[in-house]
Amino acid sequence: MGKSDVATAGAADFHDLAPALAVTGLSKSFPGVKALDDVSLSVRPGEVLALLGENGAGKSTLIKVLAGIHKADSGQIEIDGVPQDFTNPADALDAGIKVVFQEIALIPEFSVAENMFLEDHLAGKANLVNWREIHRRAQEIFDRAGFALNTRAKVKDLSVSEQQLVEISRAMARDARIVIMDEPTSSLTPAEVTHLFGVINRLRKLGIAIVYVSHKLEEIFEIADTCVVLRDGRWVSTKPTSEHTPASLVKDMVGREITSLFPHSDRTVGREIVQVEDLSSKRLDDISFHVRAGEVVGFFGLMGAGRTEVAKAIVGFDPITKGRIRIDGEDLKPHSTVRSKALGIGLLSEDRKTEGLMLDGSVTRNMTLAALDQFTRNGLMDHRAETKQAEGFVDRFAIKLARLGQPIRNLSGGNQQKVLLSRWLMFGLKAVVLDEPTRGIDVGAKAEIFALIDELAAQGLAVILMTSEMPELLGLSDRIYVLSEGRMTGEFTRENATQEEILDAAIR
Amino acid sequence: MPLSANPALPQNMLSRTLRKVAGQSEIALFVSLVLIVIVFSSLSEYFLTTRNLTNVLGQASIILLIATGVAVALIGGEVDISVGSLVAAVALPLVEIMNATGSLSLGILGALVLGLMIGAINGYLSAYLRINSLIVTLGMLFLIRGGVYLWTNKRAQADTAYLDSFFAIGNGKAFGIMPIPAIIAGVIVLMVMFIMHKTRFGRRIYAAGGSAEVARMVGYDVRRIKFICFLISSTLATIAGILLASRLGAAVHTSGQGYEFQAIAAVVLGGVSLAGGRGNILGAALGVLILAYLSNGLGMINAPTEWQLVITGIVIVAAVSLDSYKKSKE
Amino acid sequence: QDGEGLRIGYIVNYATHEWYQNVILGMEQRAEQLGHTVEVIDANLDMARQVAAAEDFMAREMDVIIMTPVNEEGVVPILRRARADGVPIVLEGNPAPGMQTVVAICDYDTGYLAGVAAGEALGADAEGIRVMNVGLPLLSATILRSRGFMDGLQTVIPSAEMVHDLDGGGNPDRSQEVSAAALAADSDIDVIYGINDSSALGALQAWRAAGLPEDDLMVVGTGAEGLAFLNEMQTEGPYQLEAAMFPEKIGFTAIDTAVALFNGEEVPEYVISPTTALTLGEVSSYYSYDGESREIQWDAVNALEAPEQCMMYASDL
Amino acid sequence: MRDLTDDDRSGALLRRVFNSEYGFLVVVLTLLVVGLSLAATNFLTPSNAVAILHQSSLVLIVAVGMTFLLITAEVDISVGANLAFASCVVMDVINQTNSVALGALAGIAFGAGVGLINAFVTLVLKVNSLIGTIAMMMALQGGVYLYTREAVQNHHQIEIFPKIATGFILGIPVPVVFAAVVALAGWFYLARTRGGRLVFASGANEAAVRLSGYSPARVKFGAFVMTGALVGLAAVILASLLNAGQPTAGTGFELTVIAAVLLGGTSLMGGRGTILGTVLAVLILKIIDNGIIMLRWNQDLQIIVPGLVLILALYMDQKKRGPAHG
Ligand SMILES: Nc1ncnc2c1ncn2[C@@H]1O[C@H](COP(=O)(O)OP(=O)(O)OP(=O)(O)O)[C@@H](O)[C@H]1O
Ligand SMILES: Nc1ncnc2c1ncn2[C@@H]1O[C@H](COP(=O)(O)OP(=O)(O)OP(=O)(O)O)[C@@H](O)[C@H]1O
Ligand SMILES: O[C@@H]1[C@@H](O)[C@@H](O)CO[C@H]1O
Ligand SMILES: [Mg+2]
Ligand SMILES: [Mg+2]
Repeated sequence: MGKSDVATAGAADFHDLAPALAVTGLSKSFPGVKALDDVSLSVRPGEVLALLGENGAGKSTLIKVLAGIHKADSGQIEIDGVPQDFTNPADALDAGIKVVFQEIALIPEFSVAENMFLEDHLAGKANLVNWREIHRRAQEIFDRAGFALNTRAKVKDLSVSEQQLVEISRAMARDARIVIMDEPTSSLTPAEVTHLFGVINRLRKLGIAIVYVSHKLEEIFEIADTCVVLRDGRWVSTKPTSEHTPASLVKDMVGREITSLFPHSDRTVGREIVQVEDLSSKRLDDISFHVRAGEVVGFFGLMGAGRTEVAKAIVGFDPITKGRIRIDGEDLKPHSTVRSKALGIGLLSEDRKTEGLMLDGSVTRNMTLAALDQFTRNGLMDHRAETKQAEGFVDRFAIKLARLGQPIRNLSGGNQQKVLLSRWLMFGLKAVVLDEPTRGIDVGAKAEIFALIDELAAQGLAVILMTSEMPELLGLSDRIYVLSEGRMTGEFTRENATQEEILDAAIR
Repeated sequence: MPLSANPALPQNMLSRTLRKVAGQSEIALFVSLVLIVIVFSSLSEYFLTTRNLTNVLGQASIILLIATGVAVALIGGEVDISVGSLVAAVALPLVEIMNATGSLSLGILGALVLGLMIGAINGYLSAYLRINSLIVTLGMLFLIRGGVYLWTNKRAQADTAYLDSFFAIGNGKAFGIMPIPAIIAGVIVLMVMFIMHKTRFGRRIYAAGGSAEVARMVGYDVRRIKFICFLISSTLATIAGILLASRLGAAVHTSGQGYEFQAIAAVVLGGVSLAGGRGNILGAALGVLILAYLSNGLGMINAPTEWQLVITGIVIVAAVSLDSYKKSKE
Repeated sequence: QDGEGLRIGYIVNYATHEWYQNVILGMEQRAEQLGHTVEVIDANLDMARQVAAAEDFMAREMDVIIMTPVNEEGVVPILRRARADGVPIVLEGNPAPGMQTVVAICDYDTGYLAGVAAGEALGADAEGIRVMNVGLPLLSATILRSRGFMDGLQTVIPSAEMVHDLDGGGNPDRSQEVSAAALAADSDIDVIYGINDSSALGALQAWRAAGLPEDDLMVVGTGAEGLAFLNEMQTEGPYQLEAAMFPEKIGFTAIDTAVALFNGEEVPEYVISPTTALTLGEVSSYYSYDGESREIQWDAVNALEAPEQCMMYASDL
Repeated sequence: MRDLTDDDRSGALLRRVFNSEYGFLVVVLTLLVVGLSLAATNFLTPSNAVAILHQSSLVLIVAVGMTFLLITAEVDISVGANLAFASCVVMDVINQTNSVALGALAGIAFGAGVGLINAFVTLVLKVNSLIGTIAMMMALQGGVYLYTREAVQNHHQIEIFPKIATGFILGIPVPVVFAAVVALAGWFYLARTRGGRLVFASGANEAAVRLSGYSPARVKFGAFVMTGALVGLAAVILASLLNAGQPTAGTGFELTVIAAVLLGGTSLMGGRGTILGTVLAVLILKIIDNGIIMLRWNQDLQIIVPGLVLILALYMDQKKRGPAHG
């Protein structure tokens, strides 16, 4: 990712301007948690303000208050010096705040273009929808931003990352004064991130104030002018990015120093645990690979390359048309998740909400779902053992929660992810497939998860890691496979892998 | 991105216009309808007569109106099964006011007021108090029917005003061919189609049903949208109730029983999703017509009622499973 | 076409009810004798379906239509339209404004005769006779039956009183349910009257489920609709009396009336079909029964005389 | 354990009772019993209690199955039509074989068979179960008349058969014993077993269950077949009670059953529900039914009051859970 020239160009003069958005003394509590505690910040036209903090620090809560979704317990919001009182999202929109949410907020059944003009449908007299204009304007925005999106495609047919682009285009379509992005790049490829930064720089030049949330530090240093760090709902620091080093930022966020992000212990690689031969499915073409015990194997690919397809196929979740999958020498037949679990392989899905969580279920129930057999005596559940085990994992991963019995819905994204990871670790596997395991997870937790991945491999687990994060990929993997359009286009060892060659293979 | 690449090519115009009003599944439904007509035409000499084909339109008009309302509610992410009882209830003010005042308009007004009141209760409980609408309208289904029984003491209320205009709206034929109720229903269905596709409000209904959370985030008053969906649903059912009362010349306390299931089955057959936000009115209307012509055709070839029920059940399962099979292939 | 090979369409109220099964049976037997054909469409208790069925029959150019109104008021417009189209219609069961003719029993008389018979069986000097009526207030016909029964009973035993007046829905499961509750409230009952056999039998089962003694109970059913009452009467238990309405005979008469109407003959507005109250001893002269099916004895039934006029009509309610 | 969360807040006992899962139901039930005892002299008598339990048992047996189904986020509208058909099968097979046991087995097998087809249509043909079972309801309503045109009588007057429904075991009516056993077994399974946990999970997030190495389809399959089999059991009791198979029986039965299950706090969205709630709700509905006759009120209220109670109960539930739960 080269630093774009626009980034430096527009960043000079906003210091003299009055804040477009000023927040003072904001507090917000949920039952059992003080999500925001006397937080203040301000952002000027043309400024990119990075909002940073660990999982559960309160970033999303702050944003939801600014979006008119949550009502703050106390504190004030001013736009251009005028105090605001948002009672619903429409108020925030009218005031010029446009939020691109962490969880994508599009209507799946609608076309890309219609989603971009949801607010008013460009309706003219008599409230009639102007379909032609909607498509024309959408196309215009795509052309300007350089997005390769079909205005008529249905959003539900798009990949997560394409949907992210639609969200961003929507902010552009709105001509918002203040654009807030909650982890917009968590599912974008490097090329798309570059695009996005181009877009942000253009917005900034137009005098739009931007609040940017991300757990990816390298992005912060590239795009942000100012960094605001929150911890446990409290304000910690506000500094120009230029005064930060990655270490100082992490220290503000976590409250301690993190030394090695990518531990890589010496470990002995054992027998082949996962063997895949000539795997084909609706979107995959003749994929072969293997993973040994004690090995971390990374999969890279651009958006839609087919990593998730591979992951779902080899655990028996999605059907295959051809090929042989063996786990520790045994065939995955019948092709089902019941069988794959029995053979000792499991998947941590990239789509937490729809494929992982039982949102209204308690933390415990979510955590123990795969390992129910361990708490079963003669078919009966042993609730005490279950709770005890769950407590152990909460401590081990420092999962932030009020009570084990609370619905998992109310946990922050990062903490939810830790619960889901615990689900498989509790069960005990020979091989685990981690599809974007760090999506939306803070640095501290990331470091813990990386340490864990290393530890699991050291214990002899075969780990398959699908990630869009190049540093993660290079830092953790013993070997790397590259996919492109459902085909296998490259294999690298830890030693001979370089970013350039991997990207090259990914577009082959 | 083939479609956006060259949007204005003239040879694309026809197919694009077609696609605008009808998706692939609507075309498939239409073909099925044509097939049904062809099959029964070859089995019964009376089937393919103008008289029979238009008769069925008149007969279907009642379920068509109800189903259109149910479809709007479903698209908005809610369900309204109180319509079966509503049909019977609204006929009471209609007939009683007409009998008392001799005015059809006042009667219709009375019916609409009651229908809207029921819709408002459904809507308030579901949209504002956020009680699951299936439960609300299930409760209302019982409540309204019981209320009708109490009000009428379980006696049908006859039309004693004998207004020709009242007789005509359910029984008359335009130009001696097309049943008036079919025309009324047709016009209303077209209007709803237009609203759902072409107006901002229609799109908001789709959005609210597709994802209420998202709709709220972009600033829609989702509760109001859903509330209005219930008003639409009950208004259309009220019109159905008025037409039915005209066809029966009375407010019959038992009428409309089971219509909620008939309507939902037809609408889903027409491709409207129970999950909300998906499907369209054209499909729903075709679903109604398919079941209506099927039932009429079976009657024409003298198939006993029990077979009609069995075959209808099988057709619904077959159609819906074919549809979900197609979707899984995509 | 002069009275031969007519195509007659019958729109039945509720074809799956045994009563109507036997009405249809009577129609088919009579039509076959006369060389006509009968086609049946079931309205399945839905008035809109009934109107649609009439339209379908007219589209199929049936010579004459018979119909049992799902609701007597609800057929008025279709009668008007049929008249405009010149299609003759015979109603069965329930008269309706604007009709040409109706073939029916006298519901009030049927209940009345059964009430008198019940009173005589109990003895005129019986004291404190208490009745549970398992009725169906949904239909005027069945209201008339219940009323007739009480009036008939009271002509013999003036002190007889109705203790429970229930809505049994006309079906055995619901009748059983409401009777169980009523008997729990007050089980001091001497006579159970059911507006049809299902109602009477459902109530009797509730009686049994409550563990009440059967020795002093009298059950009176109505209709002689199918096999159920025959089965029960044969046990010589409390089910002692049946207000028989001979559905087959009604079907028979309806065909005759339809043919006459088609031929332009003079037809009375009310064609009355006979009814009578039967004890177990009398039943066998009207129906032969072998445990699995029954056969109507036409000679005996045809010998019964119908009244010129009913004692009470729906319009008197 | 009423659902997937194990929430227990502390507070005053009374408050806790009302706020507990069954609070509202218990309060309503208590008010009904107290009110009716005062208003109707014969309400609180053993014979009336027996009558109420008797009436409750048919609904409860099927409602237990329906509770399972709704928790897995499926539904079965065909139970009423199935009940009627199965009751005819019971009586017919008894007539043909002279064996009550064979008749009962056939009825249960028939009911389960219908459940099996419902499962197939839902899980294999992927037809939404609401629609699939509406279609099944139509097919059964038509089908039963193809099978028999009239009520099937107890042709051989087998005396033991009607005694099933009217008999007593240890002073308790036989159907009530059946219902109690079914409810207890259902409660135990849901609350205490691994299988029960999977029933909840399958309704809460099917994909998650599948990724966790279990088969939600199997769970749902079980729930459909079980519901069908319980309808068969109810049909045996119904046929015995009426001493006949009734093709016209069961109209509206599905709505009664579903209303009871929903009133009992089971969620239509799946993932939440209890047997105890269902039991309380069935009792409430049947006591209302019974009370209206006891008080000699207009029987039309028997339709109205349950509708009101249903809406009110869900409203209370809604208020308790807060706006996050649609
Ligand atoms: N609706 C809610 N009810 C109860 N607690 C909540 C709710 N929403 C958020 N919380 C809690 O508030 C705290 C802040 O959460 P928030 O989502 O704002 O964190 P975040 O900084 O966005 O984290 P992440 O980086 O994981 O997205 C967390 O402890 C979370 O569990
Ligand atoms: N429901 C769908 N309909 C059409 N195309 C789909 C659908 N789901 C996925 N795809 C497409 O299938 C391809 C493979 O997707 P997959 O999710 O396996 O890729 P991936 O490499 O994991 O990418 P991502 O970074 O998006 O997770 C992509 O082009 C994706 O857009
Ligand atoms: O419902 C009853 C039937 O049971 C039969 O008795 C004939 O008359 C009908 O009204
Ligand atoms: Mg967040
Ligand atoms: Mg992926």
